[in-house]
Amino acid sequence: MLLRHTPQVITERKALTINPAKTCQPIGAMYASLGIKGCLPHSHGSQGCCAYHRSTLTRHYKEPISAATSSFTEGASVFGGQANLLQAINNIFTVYEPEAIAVHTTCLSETIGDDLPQIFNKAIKEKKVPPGKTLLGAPTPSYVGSHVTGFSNMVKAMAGLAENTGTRNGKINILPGWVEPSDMEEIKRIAALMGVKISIYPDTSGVLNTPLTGKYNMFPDGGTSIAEIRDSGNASGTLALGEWCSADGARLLDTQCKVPCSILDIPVGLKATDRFIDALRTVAGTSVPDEIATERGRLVDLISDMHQYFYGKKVALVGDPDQLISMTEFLVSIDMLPVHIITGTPGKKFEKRIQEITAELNCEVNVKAKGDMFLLHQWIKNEPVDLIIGNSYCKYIARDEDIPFVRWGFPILDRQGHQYFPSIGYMGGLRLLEKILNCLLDRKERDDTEEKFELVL
Amino acid sequence: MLLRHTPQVITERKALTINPAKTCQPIGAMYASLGIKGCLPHSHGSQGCCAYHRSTLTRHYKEPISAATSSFTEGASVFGGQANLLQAINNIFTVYEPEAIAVHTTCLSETIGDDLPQIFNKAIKEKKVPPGKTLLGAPTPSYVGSHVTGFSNMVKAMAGLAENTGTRNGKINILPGWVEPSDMEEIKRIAALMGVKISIYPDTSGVLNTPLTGKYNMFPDGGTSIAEIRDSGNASGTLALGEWCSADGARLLDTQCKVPCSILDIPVGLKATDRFIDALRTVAGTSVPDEIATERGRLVDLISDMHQYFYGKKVALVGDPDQLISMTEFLVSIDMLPVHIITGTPGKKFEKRIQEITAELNCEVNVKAKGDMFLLHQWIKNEPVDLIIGNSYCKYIARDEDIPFVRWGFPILDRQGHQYFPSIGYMGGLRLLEKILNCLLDRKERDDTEEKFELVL
Amino acid sequence: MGKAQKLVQWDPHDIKDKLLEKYPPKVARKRAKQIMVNEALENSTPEITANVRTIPGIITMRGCTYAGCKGVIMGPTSDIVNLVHGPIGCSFYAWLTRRNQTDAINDTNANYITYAMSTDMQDSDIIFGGEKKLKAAIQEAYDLFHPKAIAVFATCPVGLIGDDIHAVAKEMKTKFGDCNVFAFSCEGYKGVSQSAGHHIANNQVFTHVVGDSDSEKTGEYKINLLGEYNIGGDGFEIDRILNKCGITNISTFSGNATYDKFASANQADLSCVMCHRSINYVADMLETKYGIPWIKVNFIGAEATAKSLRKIAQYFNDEKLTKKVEEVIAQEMAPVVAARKDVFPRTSGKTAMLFVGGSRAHHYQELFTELGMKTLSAGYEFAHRDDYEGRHVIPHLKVDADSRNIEEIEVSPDPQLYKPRKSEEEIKKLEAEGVDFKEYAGLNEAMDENTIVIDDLNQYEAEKLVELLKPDLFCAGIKEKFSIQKLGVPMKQLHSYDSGGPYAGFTGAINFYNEIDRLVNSRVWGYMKAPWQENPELSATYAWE
Amino acid sequence: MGKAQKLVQWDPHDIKDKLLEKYPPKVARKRAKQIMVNEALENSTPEITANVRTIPGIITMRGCTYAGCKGVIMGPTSDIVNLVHGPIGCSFYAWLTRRNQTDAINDTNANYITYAMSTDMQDSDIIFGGEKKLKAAIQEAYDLFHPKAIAVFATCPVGLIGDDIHAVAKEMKTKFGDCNVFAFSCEGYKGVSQSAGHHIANNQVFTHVVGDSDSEKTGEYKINLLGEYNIGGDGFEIDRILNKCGITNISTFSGNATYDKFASANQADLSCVMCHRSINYVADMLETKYGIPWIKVNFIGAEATAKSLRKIAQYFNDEKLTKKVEEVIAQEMAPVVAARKDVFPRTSGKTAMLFVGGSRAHHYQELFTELGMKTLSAGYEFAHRDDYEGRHVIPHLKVDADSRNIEEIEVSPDPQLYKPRKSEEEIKKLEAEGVDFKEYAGLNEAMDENTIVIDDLNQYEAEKLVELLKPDLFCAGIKEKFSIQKLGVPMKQLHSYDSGGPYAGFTGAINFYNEIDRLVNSRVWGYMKAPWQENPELSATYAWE
Repeated sequence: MLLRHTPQVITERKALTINPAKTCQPIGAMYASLGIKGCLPHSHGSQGCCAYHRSTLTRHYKEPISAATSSFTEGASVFGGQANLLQAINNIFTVYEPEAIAVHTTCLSETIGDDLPQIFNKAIKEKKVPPGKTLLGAPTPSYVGSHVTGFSNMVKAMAGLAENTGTRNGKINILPGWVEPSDMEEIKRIAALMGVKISIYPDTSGVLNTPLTGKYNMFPDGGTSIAEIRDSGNASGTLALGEWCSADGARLLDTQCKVPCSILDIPVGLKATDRFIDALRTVAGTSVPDEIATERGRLVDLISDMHQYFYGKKVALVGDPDQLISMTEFLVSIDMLPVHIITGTPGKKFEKRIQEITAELNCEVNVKAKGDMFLLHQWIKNEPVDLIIGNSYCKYIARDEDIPFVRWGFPILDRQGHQYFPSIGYMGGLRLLEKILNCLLDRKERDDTEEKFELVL
Repeated sequence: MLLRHTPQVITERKALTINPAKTCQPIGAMYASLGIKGCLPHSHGSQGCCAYHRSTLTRHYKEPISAATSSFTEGASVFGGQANLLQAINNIFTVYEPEAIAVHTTCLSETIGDDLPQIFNKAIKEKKVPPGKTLLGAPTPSYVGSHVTGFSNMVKAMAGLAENTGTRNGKINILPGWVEPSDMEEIKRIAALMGVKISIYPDTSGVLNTPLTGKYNMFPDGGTSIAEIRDSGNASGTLALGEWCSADGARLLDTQCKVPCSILDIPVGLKATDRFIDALRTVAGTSVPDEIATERGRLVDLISDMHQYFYGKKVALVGDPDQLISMTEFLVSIDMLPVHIITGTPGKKFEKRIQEITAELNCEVNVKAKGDMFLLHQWIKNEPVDLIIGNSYCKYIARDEDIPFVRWGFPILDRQGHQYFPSIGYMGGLRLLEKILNCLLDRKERDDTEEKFELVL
Repeated sequence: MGKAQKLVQWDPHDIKDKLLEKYPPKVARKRAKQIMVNEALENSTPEITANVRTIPGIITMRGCTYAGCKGVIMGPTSDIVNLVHGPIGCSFYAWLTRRNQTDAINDTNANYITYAMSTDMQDSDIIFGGEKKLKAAIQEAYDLFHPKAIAVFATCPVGLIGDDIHAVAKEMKTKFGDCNVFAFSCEGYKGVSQSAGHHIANNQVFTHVVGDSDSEKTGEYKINLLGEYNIGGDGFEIDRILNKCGITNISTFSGNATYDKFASANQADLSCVMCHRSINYVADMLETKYGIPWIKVNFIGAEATAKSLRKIAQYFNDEKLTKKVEEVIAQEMAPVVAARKDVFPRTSGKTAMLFVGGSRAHHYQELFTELGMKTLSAGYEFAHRDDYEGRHVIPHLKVDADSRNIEEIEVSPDPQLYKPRKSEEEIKKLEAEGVDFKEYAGLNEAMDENTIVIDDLNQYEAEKLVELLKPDLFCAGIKEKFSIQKLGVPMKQLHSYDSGGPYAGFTGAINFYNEIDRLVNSRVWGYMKAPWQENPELSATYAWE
Repeated sequence: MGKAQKLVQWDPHDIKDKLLEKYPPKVARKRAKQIMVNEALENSTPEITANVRTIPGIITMRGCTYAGCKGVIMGPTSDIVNLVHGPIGCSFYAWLTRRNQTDAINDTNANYITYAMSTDMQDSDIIFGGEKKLKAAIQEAYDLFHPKAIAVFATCPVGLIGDDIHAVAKEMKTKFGDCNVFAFSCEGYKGVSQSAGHHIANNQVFTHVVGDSDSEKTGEYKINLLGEYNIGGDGFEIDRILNKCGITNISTFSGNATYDKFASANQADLSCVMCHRSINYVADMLETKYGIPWIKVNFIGAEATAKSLRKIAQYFNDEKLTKKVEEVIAQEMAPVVAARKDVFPRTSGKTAMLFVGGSRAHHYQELFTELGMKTLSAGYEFAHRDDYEGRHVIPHLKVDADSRNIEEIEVSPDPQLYKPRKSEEEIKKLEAEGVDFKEYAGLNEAMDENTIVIDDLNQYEAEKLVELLKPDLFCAGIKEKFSIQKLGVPMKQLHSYDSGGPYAGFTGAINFYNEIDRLVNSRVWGYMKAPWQENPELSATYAWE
């Protein structure tokens, strides 16, 4: 029992978080920054933050994660980090030659009160920024929100680069939210199939799933170019996927560049993908090609074919709000019962959405924003489930409680595939169902008596 | 112990096959026929053959499998099946209105000596074949070869429809061999990316992975049209994937229509895919796009990232010759040790290929054509393995011997995904590695003591 | 397929006409006799044609004689080595594809169910004959397993090339001394359906095995359960109930069967027939040879189960048993009633169609009735007229060429073992009290007026039926499952139960209630249209936030 | 990267120049002092600059003080509740990300390693102060777990907003009575690397825990093992060997540590220092306060392990131990030699680079030597000059502003517990016999002439080094792993061992031999070019069959 000190009896905790279901803002900003072409993320704080974020992202992707840090010392912490950041900007442009540096703050620099725009101005004035190169920055205090907030803040900073030049570019902006590189690729594939020209950002495909060729590119070919991000101010509209990750950026595009927006759910599962495709078709004035309809129909087909194995199975979920909302809806749609749902990210709105989605279920549903995995485990002890879906940390609960477990979300530190195969869209739905099904059937076959062990399922 | 009567001591069997690693020709012919657009496969024999083949294919695909039968009675068995087949042809064209009927024989009609071309001629003469409709037929005696042979024979029958009209069509024929609908789709995707125009047949994509829409089409949109098959006689050349499944058809195209051919391995794994892509590029005089190079590099990357988990692991394999050859090569290329390899299909050539591929391994390799799964199990008892890769029947061995098991090949009766996700090409290689890795790591985590249970792998 | 689209009224004769309209005239004429509107015709029900040839080219649900013999009847036997003589396919396809559960797994009894054995005939065997190879294969199987019995099955080419499998079996049996070897001439082309295979299998088991046991079976109220194949554990559930009642099941034919159970069947005092089609003649033979009376029972459906238990008690006419049976019924029915109450509001008023087997299409109507569901249409895959119209038609059945070649065995009272269990008077008395011996009224009687009964339904008619009548549920086999579901109608397999079950007995009824609830109320059938298909118009002004 | 492309000759000074050429002048000047060509300079080796600030913007391998304190030193302690006071991230990232194995899992001892605990500071805490929340969190942890001890870790904002964590700890300790509560001012911005965190952690453990045990530890030849963190089970392997030799390990700092083991460290008779960097000052303090001498040991490498065991035996100077140690070495070395013989032909002549930690870049060269591999370049991530040049430079080290703010604690002989284990004379005698007390000669001495030693190597230099010197293997940490591998060079993590290990001791040596064999001989590095990249020309006439 690896978590044997977790008691079944739940007592209220007001001050102590145990086994968090979130992390801090800067890693989200770093991940988002990696989706800008030729951009080096920069962490304005102690070097440990940057080291931790790089390590976590590296373990998740098994890919090099380049990012720099202001390497605060005690002196910088007292006198402010301006000197460090100016020096960093100079060093970075000289040594690594990125197209852009995306700076995010930390609890340290935020507590001190470092003012990024002011420092950026100084850097430009001091000619530390070569012509044509870009600085962007997002305030990402670790003590507010979560990694999701940090991602959102950096997306907003990107949107802040957008300019409305007065000529519409005929494109739709898509802010994909915090999804995998494979998911971003899938969005591009879907849009291409539908004949819709899009600008998508951030876009980590081609950045965090690069080939092994014997060559190392600190700045791989992937990512959205700064030029394209600037041009997003000329788009016909923005589809923001995920209220938590993408809405702020989309709204800024609206207020700043008069690009109207719609906030949709992340297209995980049948219904959320339906809404995404329908929105894309509608805003672009196009029709949905047979290929997509076929993929949809295959997903529906698999649901029907394997329904008996999904039906009525109880699921515990942990993850980030945007993802959880769509996943919960997906599970409900296939007659599974998501009964425990935890995110570490604060927000009562999340609990409300989940309650709406699960309202029709004939069972009690526990949901908590600003919860932790200690509580999730306690819930499971009180009401066991047939399946856990969440990040790699869930495996400790899964092992202790002997519950089947599908890895999904962030971080996945011990399995491969998320970089390469999408879990959004209809194809992603098929992949998720394949995984869930494998997991449930493997367990069934493990537990079946020999009398009941079956060839055909 | 579900197979508790299997002794470890191996005694030679000359007459008794136990737990076969093959089935009979007609099902292969039926599967191939389903890859012709608008074609109804027809089994010329007892109705039980057809029922069994349809059931097996249905369980594998969870899709309707339409096929008709001559429903021999004792009388037909004595006096010949001509009357039954003529009646069947008339009924089929009247009731189901297919574009073509692809007739394969059975042990019964072959033993009697029914002559398909003669019966076809009679059917045409008696106007039982509506204008524009096609009859094709393949002799598939169940007592020769295996299901693989039957597939090959039906492909050859298709090739037999080809005509050289004197004008080259600028296309490359690809005979994909017995692969999944998803694999055929993947070949089309790859060819499209490379800008190579191909005719591929059979093509079961869009036939055996159809959407659920509330409409049932006995003849779905997929499959290669009869017109395209006929036109394959005008192609620049043929790439035949798999000696066992595709070579005969390709050689017929050569002798009959002067379309030259190359016989390649099925592109499972890195090296076989390399050869396929290189051949495609060379014959079509085109270059390989970055997208494919990237997919390749991702596969190499995953191999390098996870090499420690593959390295030195012993594998037992069962399947069909073409697939096993490429899979064995793939496993060797990632430093795994395929030590037991069985196919039920006869052919010493197979054993020789496997011996060549595994020659550099530092361990004994058991290989047998015309083997069975009883022998495979005995081999495993004598030299245990870390992984079994094969069809669903392997799960009985896997359970008894407590060995991790990846489902691959035909038939897969208890899991989903093979219809939708390719296991050929570089993307297919990624999928196979993901599956192997999941399987090995799940086992590691099951068996690790709590002290050794790790977050990061 | 939404409720709104449903046909409210339909005339069954119109439906029948629509099913036939596309056929060539000859086919239409033949099928017309196999499609019957269930209606009163001046004191009789209409005659249906059944157990006739499948029409070449018409996609049928049926399998072959070999499937009926090896797959259905002998498949569930755990300690008999079943060796298929033929090309590899026949053995491969029958390998673990029926859900024959056995409790021999952890037993001292052997369990060969997981093994597929074949002579894997090659072309040389076809040319030069396969007897030598068959002999060698039997020897190899004997050497490897030392089984109590080896059963040999002929596949299509065997009969044609003239291998004498019975001679080989006899020779090897004599050679071994401690292993019964017998063979089945169940070539796939014989008969018109699996039914012929059942007959061939049962005859050989009766000839070579029944009565062969040395041990005397003790226990009260000894019965045989005939025609129950333990799919999904049905037999386990029935045994559980019988056991609880104190009734001793000597031998099930052939669910969870062993050699010794078959061999002891002559020691029972009553034969209870589940699947009338596949085995009623065995019940007759047991009576003729050993003096064991038989009754028709049905353990599908909770009410039917209770009724069958009471019938058995009535037969044994023992207060202890009667009391125990009533106790068990009372105890078991409580959760059944509760489960039914739960699902009933969601299932009642729904409609079903059943086309399967030789009994299930009848038996399962019990369960649908308990769920408040109406069966619109039903029929069998391989039944005979008596299964539709009742046993009274048996004397009038025509024996055609296809039936004639299926061996009928002559049975007479066994000089040693024949012992009538009841006197003529006792039988008469029981009959007067309502115990119907040797009686089966058939499917038609159980169905409502103006429902449609169809024999040997085919793929084309199935699709038409669904399109026209839009049932909420369709029941058939694996080959039918997905074409029906593509139409948006859930399809329940009543051969394999879709890996579910047991559905027999009391626990089985609860399982079935829940399963049908799941099927007819699944959300998935509402997803067939994408939003852009439901509202294809483009909004000219998309409502941006 | 094929052999053919390898540079055969290179001048280390040229390499150094190339590493520096792209830097801005100020950076180049600083880095020049941290990149050292290992060469004799008139009876001395050149001085290297180390333990200095990381350059902002230059992508470093280093982590922060918190990481060194919470992650490295306190991470492996199983029965101390480690509570992080700060925003959630710091706790999250240190949650199970080091491979701190513990055998407390099935023990009566508590195991909190799988729990990440944090006050999850919010903006209101930053504004109004976090002491109240910290207090409440400590109370909640106490109520939930009733641990022996609670350790509180400060993260960056805590120092800035002025929370007095030590006062809170003291207050709660007093309140509980049965739970030691203490705190670490290990804010991430302190010091220049993890090293400062080690120091802060060790000082507090020394102050609050060591000497606090009530129980007397028995056993022969009692030692402490300092600076061993049980990554991948290294500590388990070392304990296995010590145990086999009859040596009693009182306390490992801090691999597989428990509160009581720390508390009993004063009862050992010898301190053995593995990782000099992270803990040498603790060894000094143990000597000063309790009279326990210390020696440097190294259990990485089979030969080094044997040597270390002999050193310990020599110290205790007891024939029984000496004999046992030799027996154990003889027994354990046999399979090691066999394993080495197997892999040697495939590894010898290969080259490696090591940039990691504060000792491993030195220790692991032992293993590479055993494999016949040459280390071309090496360096530390967070070492001080003495770790490179040897302890003789310690008196000459400059204390800069960053080091000054790391608390140094004053230690004097304990009035009760101080007891010199050896007399001055005994020490002298042992020294004369070759036992070097308090001695560490550093990395540079262990490396060949003209190799390149680099402190605080960064991403840019790493890539350059690999491009220029084309080693067969590179060793560093997770952040470095994949950029190196993209270059086609296998990269072995020497922090986490890539989930492998143990690599310490004898079994560990065998594991390492096999692992390096795998890495430098893997087929995958030959796959980087596709055939069409290797032969890009199109054959005009494709050879059809």
